[in-house]
Amino acid sequence: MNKYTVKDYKSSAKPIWCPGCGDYGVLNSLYKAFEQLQIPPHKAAVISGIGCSGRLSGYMNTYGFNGVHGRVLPVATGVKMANLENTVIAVGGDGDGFSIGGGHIMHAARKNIDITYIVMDNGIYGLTKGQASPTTPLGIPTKTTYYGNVGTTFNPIRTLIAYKASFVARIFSANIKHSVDIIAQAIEHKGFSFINALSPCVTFRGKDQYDYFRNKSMIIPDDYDPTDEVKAFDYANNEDTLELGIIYKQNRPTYDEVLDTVRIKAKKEGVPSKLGLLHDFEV
Amino acid sequence: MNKYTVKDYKSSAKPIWCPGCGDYGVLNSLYKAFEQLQIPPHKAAVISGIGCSGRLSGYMNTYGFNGVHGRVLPVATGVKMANLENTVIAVGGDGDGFSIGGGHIMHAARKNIDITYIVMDNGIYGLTKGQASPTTPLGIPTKTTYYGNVGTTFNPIRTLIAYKASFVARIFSANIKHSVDIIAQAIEHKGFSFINALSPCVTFRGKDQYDYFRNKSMIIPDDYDPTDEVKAFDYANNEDTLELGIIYKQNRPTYDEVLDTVRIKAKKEGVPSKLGLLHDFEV
Amino acid sequence: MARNNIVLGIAGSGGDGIITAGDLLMKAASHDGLFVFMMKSFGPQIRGGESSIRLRMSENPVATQGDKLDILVVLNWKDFPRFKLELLLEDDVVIVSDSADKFPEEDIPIEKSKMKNWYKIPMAEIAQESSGTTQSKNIVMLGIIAELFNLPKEALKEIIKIRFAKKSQEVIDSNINAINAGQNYIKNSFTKKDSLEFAYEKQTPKLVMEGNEAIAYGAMYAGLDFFAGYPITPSSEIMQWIGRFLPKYGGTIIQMEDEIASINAIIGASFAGKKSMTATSGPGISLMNEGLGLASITELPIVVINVQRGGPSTGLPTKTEQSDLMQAIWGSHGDSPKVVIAPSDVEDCFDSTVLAFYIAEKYQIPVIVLSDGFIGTRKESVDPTRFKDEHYGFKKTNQRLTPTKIELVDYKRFKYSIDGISPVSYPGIEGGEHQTAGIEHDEYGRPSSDVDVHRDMTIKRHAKFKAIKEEFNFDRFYGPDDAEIGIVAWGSTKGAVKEAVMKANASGIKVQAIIPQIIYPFLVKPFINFIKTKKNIMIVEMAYSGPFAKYLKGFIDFGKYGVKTFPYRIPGGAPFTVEEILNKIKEVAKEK
Amino acid sequence: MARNNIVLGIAGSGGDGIITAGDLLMKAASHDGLFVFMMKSFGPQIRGGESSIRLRMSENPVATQGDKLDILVVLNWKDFPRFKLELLLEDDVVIVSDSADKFPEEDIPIEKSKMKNWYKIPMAEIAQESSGTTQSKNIVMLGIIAELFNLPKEALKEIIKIRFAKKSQEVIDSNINAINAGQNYIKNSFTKKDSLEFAYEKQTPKLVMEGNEAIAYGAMYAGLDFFAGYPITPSSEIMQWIGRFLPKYGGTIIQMEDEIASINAIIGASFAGKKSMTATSGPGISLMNEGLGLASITELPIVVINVQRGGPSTGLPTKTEQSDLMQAIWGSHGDSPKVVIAPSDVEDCFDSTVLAFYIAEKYQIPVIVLSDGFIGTRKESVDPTRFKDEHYGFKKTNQRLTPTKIELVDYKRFKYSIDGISPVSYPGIEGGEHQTAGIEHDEYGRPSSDVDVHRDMTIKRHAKFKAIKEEFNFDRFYGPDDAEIGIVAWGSTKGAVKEAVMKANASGIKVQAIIPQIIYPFLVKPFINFIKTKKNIMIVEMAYSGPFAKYLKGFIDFGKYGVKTFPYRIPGGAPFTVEEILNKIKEVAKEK
Ligand SMILES: Cc1ncc(C[n+]2csc(CCOP(=O)(O)OP(=O)(O)O)c2C)c(N)n1
Ligand SMILES: Cc1ncc(C[n+]2csc(CCOP(=O)(O)OP(=O)(O)O)c2C)c(N)n1
Ligand code: SF4
Ligand code: SF4
Ligand SMILES: [Mg+2]
Ligand SMILES: [Mg+2]
Repeated sequence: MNKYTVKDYKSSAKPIWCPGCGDYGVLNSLYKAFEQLQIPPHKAAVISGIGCSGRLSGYMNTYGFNGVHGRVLPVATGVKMANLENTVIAVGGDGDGFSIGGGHIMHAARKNIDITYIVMDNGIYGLTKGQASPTTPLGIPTKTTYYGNVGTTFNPIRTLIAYKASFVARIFSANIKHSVDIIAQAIEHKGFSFINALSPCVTFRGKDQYDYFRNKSMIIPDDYDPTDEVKAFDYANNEDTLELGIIYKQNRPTYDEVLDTVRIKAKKEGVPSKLGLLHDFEV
Repeated sequence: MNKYTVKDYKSSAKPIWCPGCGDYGVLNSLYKAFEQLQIPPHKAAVISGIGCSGRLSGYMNTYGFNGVHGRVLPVATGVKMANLENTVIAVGGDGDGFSIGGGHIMHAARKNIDITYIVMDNGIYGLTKGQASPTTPLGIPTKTTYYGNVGTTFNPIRTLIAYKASFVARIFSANIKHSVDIIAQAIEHKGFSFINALSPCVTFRGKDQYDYFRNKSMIIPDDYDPTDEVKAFDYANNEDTLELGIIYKQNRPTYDEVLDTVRIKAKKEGVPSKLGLLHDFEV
Repeated sequence: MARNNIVLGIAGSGGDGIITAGDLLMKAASHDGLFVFMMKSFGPQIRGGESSIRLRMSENPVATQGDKLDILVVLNWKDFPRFKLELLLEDDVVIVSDSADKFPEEDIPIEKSKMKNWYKIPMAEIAQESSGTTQSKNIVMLGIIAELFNLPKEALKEIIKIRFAKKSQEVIDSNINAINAGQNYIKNSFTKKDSLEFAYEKQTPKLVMEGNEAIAYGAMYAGLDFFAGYPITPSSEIMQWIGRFLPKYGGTIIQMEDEIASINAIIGASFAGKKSMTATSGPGISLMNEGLGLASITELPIVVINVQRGGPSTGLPTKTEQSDLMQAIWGSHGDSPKVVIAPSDVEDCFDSTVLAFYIAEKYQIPVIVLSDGFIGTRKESVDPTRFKDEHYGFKKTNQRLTPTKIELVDYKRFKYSIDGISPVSYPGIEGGEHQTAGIEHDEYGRPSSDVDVHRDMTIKRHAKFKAIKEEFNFDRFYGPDDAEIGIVAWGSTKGAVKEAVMKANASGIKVQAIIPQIIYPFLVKPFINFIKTKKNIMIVEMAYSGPFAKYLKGFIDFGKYGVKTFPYRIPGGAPFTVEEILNKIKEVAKEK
Repeated sequence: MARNNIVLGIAGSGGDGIITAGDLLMKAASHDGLFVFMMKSFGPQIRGGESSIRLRMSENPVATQGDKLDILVVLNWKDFPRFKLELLLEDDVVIVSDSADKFPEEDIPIEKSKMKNWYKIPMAEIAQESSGTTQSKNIVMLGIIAELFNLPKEALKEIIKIRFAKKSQEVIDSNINAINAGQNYIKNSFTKKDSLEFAYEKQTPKLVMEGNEAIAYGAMYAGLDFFAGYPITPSSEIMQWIGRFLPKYGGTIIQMEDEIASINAIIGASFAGKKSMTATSGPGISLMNEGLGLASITELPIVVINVQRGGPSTGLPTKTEQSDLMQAIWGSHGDSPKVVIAPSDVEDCFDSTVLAFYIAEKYQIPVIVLSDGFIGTRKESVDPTRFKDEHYGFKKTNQRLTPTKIELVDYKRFKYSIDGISPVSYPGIEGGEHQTAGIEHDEYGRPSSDVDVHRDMTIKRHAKFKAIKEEFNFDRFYGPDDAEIGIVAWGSTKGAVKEAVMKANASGIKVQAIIPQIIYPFLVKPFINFIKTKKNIMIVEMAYSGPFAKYLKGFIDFGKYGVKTFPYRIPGGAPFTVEEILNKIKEVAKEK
């Protein structure tokens, strides 16, 4: 019998997303993935950015940290590296992650920090009421692009593969069953796991966005081999289809594992008492 | 006969890089590329970041802007978009560009801002005297990684391809002839051109770095087709060889071209006098 | 009781169409030439959730939102409590609510004594009957209150026609029907018990603006070429307005990836010779501090708008506060001179922005315009004649000093000068090639770590302050010169201070207020003239730690002039009321 | 003339091995138990370029670098002019130079009168002869001056043995040969004309630290668990030292991609229950302002070191200034309380860092330690007994307040309390799950945009200041209590102020100085006790715009106490000399 059930992961706060918002699906999938993995609520920390998506951490009855816009990965890195026993989930939006926070992903990825990062991607700034994001399609008008969006759309999956992220996946918030499975695998993966969650904004991208995602997405066939980065890069061109599932996966040492080798080396050179460190200042 | 020769591009300041520093080669190549393209010095702006590499702008007798650490691309974007007549070159180091400035590249690239960005990559922080950078190889000790560098090395070429940069190339500072050619092509390219310049730091990476680059690099054969992004991604794995030349190239509208279509649309809806804009506030 | 000045509040949930209703009524009032002052307030939800508007309408100009409501309309009682500090009620308030909406006795923070005039009207029912849906409840409500209190009835219908002109005739008709249904209900089957009645003379229609729009318009008026920014509440409307209109004039607007990129982009554009600006709020400024220092040392003109919100950190994104003052002045490391200007109302947003460009371009210095959420997002009537070129033309046409031919021989970009201003070239000017740098540099712009170069350059950069102090003077005083009580306030507190000062003087307490527009550099001399005539000075600000008071004291030794100071500082959230300030004035008046 | 206190300067180009020479001599002096004070100065080149060291050696503790050089050694005249403001000369200075180095008459800023004692010695030649290469010129030079002025000769050889122990015996021998060659030259073929002679008693060897090292060591002593940072001059040594030693104790150090990431990472680690710190300089703080606000509102303890350099922007990376004071206090938007502590010398870097952790952890507040390039990179003798646990133990062992079992029932992370401190849980504590947020929040940590919640929380966060002011007192006074002239200074100006005060009092001018260690919150009460006894107060700082003076005046109405203030503010670059301050004291002493 399960010790923890979904309700143990629900905080007392009631979500205030718009009715129909995709983020509900992501939240529910996360609850279920936690249940599936039986993660003790007090040993989990959900770190969030600013955006509608960033509200998610407040709905989890775990430790939660709702930081500033775009800095979810540095905070999550600190939380994880401070205590490896905690399961650390980072969540945020496409603006939070790919625009203002864009500079942090490559480093969390290449360092292979053992956290799971879920970007709720709706191709718009929801919380600030409808401005363009890096994943807003070309040409569509938004509050900041009155005459149509300019700037080629960012491809998160390809980018994360180029960054050498060790787990790169995509889910669609409306497909809870599949999402639960992928999120659970991401959490179990040792290393940096990235999930691009297609999560519609019904208010600023319209209900059509559901149809768009539904029509374009497809679940990755079982025989797909996610370990070849060139094939994965090819696969994730975003133009024909949006593949759902694990697009790329690799096993390599996590940052904490590498740091442990550093600690061992350091200790080999001797471990004085703190007062003994003063020897370093003798002439 | 050329109107401008190399000496017209040289400022009165004498470079103060260490003897043997790779950046001399990049500077000389840039002088020659300017000469080749006969760019009027007063119509060129060289924008630089902070680092030994960032000193380069001071040695050019063009307009020069030596800004703050990591922000060379936003400044260059402003300079270019403010006046399309100027040739805008952005230069900096691997720390400046890939670490603190890492969040800006993807946006300059996807927007296809018509500038040339040269990263003098020595896999170390030169100016601050020898700390690890994102391109420092794993395991080697630096000032901040006393027991050996941790964190997988960043792959700039693959990343830029994933960002949809429209011109992605690599040069080696010691090969001036080849570098001049590539830099000239990058400047002529309409859109965002990225050049990763292998530029040894003899002081903090040792003279061996020349040998390393020399042994590992090879000039891309003539029959290579740089227009296929998947092939280019495959090609640029950085492990076997460091290919010198244009690895990926694509023609697509520049940001200014797209903005022009925006301006046309806007004008179609009417162009009142500035006082006439007050109509917007009538009830 | 006929009144020519009335304050109305409407509360309900987002879905109730409160904002639309408030907007229509505000426009109708403006159409009839009334002065309006409207604030909106929202809960954190994007959709649904609680929302409210408060609208003051008057025959005469008004400086504040009005402390308390004469009329409270509630479409959904459960949303009201969230606004209890924002919607205070007059003792004789008239309450209008939907009779279908249950009143949750316990939780409603209204004293019984204020519930004497309470009309429960079947709004939803009337809507359902007249249009077949309760959706039009908000419009029906407008008809009801218009009839009840003689609000601009005909104008409402006019406005509906204009507003929905682009939609179908059907839409127009059904809305007008809803108004009529509301009006008819009152005319036919209702006995008015209260005596409140709005009475006014029609005047020529007024313009209505939000502070953010006034800033955007001011920037374009001042010749803005280049805008780069990143959205943030409550400043986003500036970028959005500019995004719509600047491209018409060939200007450039770019949404950057963040605020760091935004400020660096406008510095780049300014280096290329263009008038450049960005707009943000506190969190964005915190990220721009490095860039502000860069603009300061490279002596490049930029205008940075900060529409302040409650802090610290993400804080209170939709609510106002004045807690970024010191940051504006000192937020960047090093001795990095910049100018800080504070608008005090919507018209002043325009004025301050034009002034900001003038100072930035003339003195080659970054200028921060410190607005706030209160001014930025409220709607206010503005006087169209304010925008005439006579008033602003001189500021608009003023250009950067560029080098003469002779100066281009051996051109020194950072040439020492008495006022700190050196001619500046930009790419395209032959012979003007130079390097500019965030690192300390000599007159040519070449990096230098010499101690004496740094000393001289620091002094040069600060010399601009002296020149600015000579060019400008304080010009906003309210109340008699011979008052012994003084008030110093800044920015959006002006409205409440001004009304409080008028009331105090009317009641026999002599008070004079001064509201600086240029905050930094501090215009010490005129300020000393002010305090010399005073005994007790109140320093009013909406920031708990009292930065404005500390700032002033840093420049003025009040004790030396025998003046006692009375800081009045509260955390932000809701704007000051006139009464709060009046009470404090009365307290101070009792001091010897 | 036997002296037990001597100031020596060496200038030359980087390739000359000046730094090595200075270092060896400093170590030799420490070995003999002398007190040392050493500064290095570089040009902008990484290699080659000009460099200099100045070394003061004394039998007694010293507080400054010594205004002027008793001995100037020049290995390369063309590099000397760059240091003209940094290497001032005594009237009877003894100059030693290489006779092979041409003296470029015109450009050398030394008055003829100071060239009376000038020895031109064939250093390169001696080196070449004794070792077959001129490379060892710097070591030969050490032998020469050691013999000439009786500097620690034997100790020099000892130190060479220690220093090169890991290299070959050959290296040791050749260096000792070079020393001998230098000594022999003086002994055998030289007539000393000057009378300068260093004379001292040997004492037990001293420890020598740079301020940056003292901070790093202090942090580890205080129990640092987690460091995240990004390199920047002049703070990088802190991270580098910690990177070498922290892993021995299982701690974590991460080089992040930038300063924004660094501060957010330490906030994350603090949230996870660890003692966390970062270190940077001005440009980095400008980027950390948003994070500082986040730590303030989430009430998470972090320690942030700012080793100030000349500003604004990239400014003067290798030179000192005190121009980040106001930024430390006010740099983040919103009312975001944080604590600012300023070390005043190397030992104090240790002390301040330990104190910073104590305050951060106890009060759950970010603490900024404002050091500067002058303290950070100079080498100073420290007293090993300072580091005893009796002095610091209590601060070290103090922990954050975590919730009790009872408090975990209906746990309120941000529970209101009189001193603003609420028990804080962290991941791993069952029942302590909560959300913390940069957005305004209620006692549980749940987002709230209610005006009254914001007001209460703002007041709660500021309540910590009151508690801190009660816990601490000023404790650094120099000079007699009954002096009527006062000096207030902070940070690295202490040394010069202290020596000037001592000299002034010795010369009959009574002066007392106060040097606060906790800068913010400002300990008003003890400060008022200080100024009550004074008539004229000098406020000394190395920042042209006078932020410290403005800051003090913001809290203290000097006029009210009948006190006149005399700000003494200069741009940075070179540290204050004792003489500058003494002259200013004399001026003030003339004031009525
Ligand atoms: C430094 C800073 N800049 C800007 C903002 C304003 N802001 C809040 S959320 C947001 C973008 C939200 O978009 P996204 O990340 O896609 O999240 P969504 O709301 O769509 O889930 C912005 C620009 C901020 N809070 N802080
Ligand atoms: C905001 C900020 N952080 C840190 C620094 C310090 N800094 C100057 S250059 C540099 C890194 C230089 O490395 P790189 O970009 O690789 O250039 P290189 O010197 O190797 O050419 C650093 C960390 C700074 N100037 N500003
Ligand atoms: S605005 Fe969009 S993203 Fe935000 S809650 Fe509503 S639907 Fe979701
Ligand atoms: S330190 Fe390295 S990068 Fe810098 S100038 Fe010297 S060789 Fe070049
Ligand atoms: Mg989004
Ligand atoms: Mg480098």
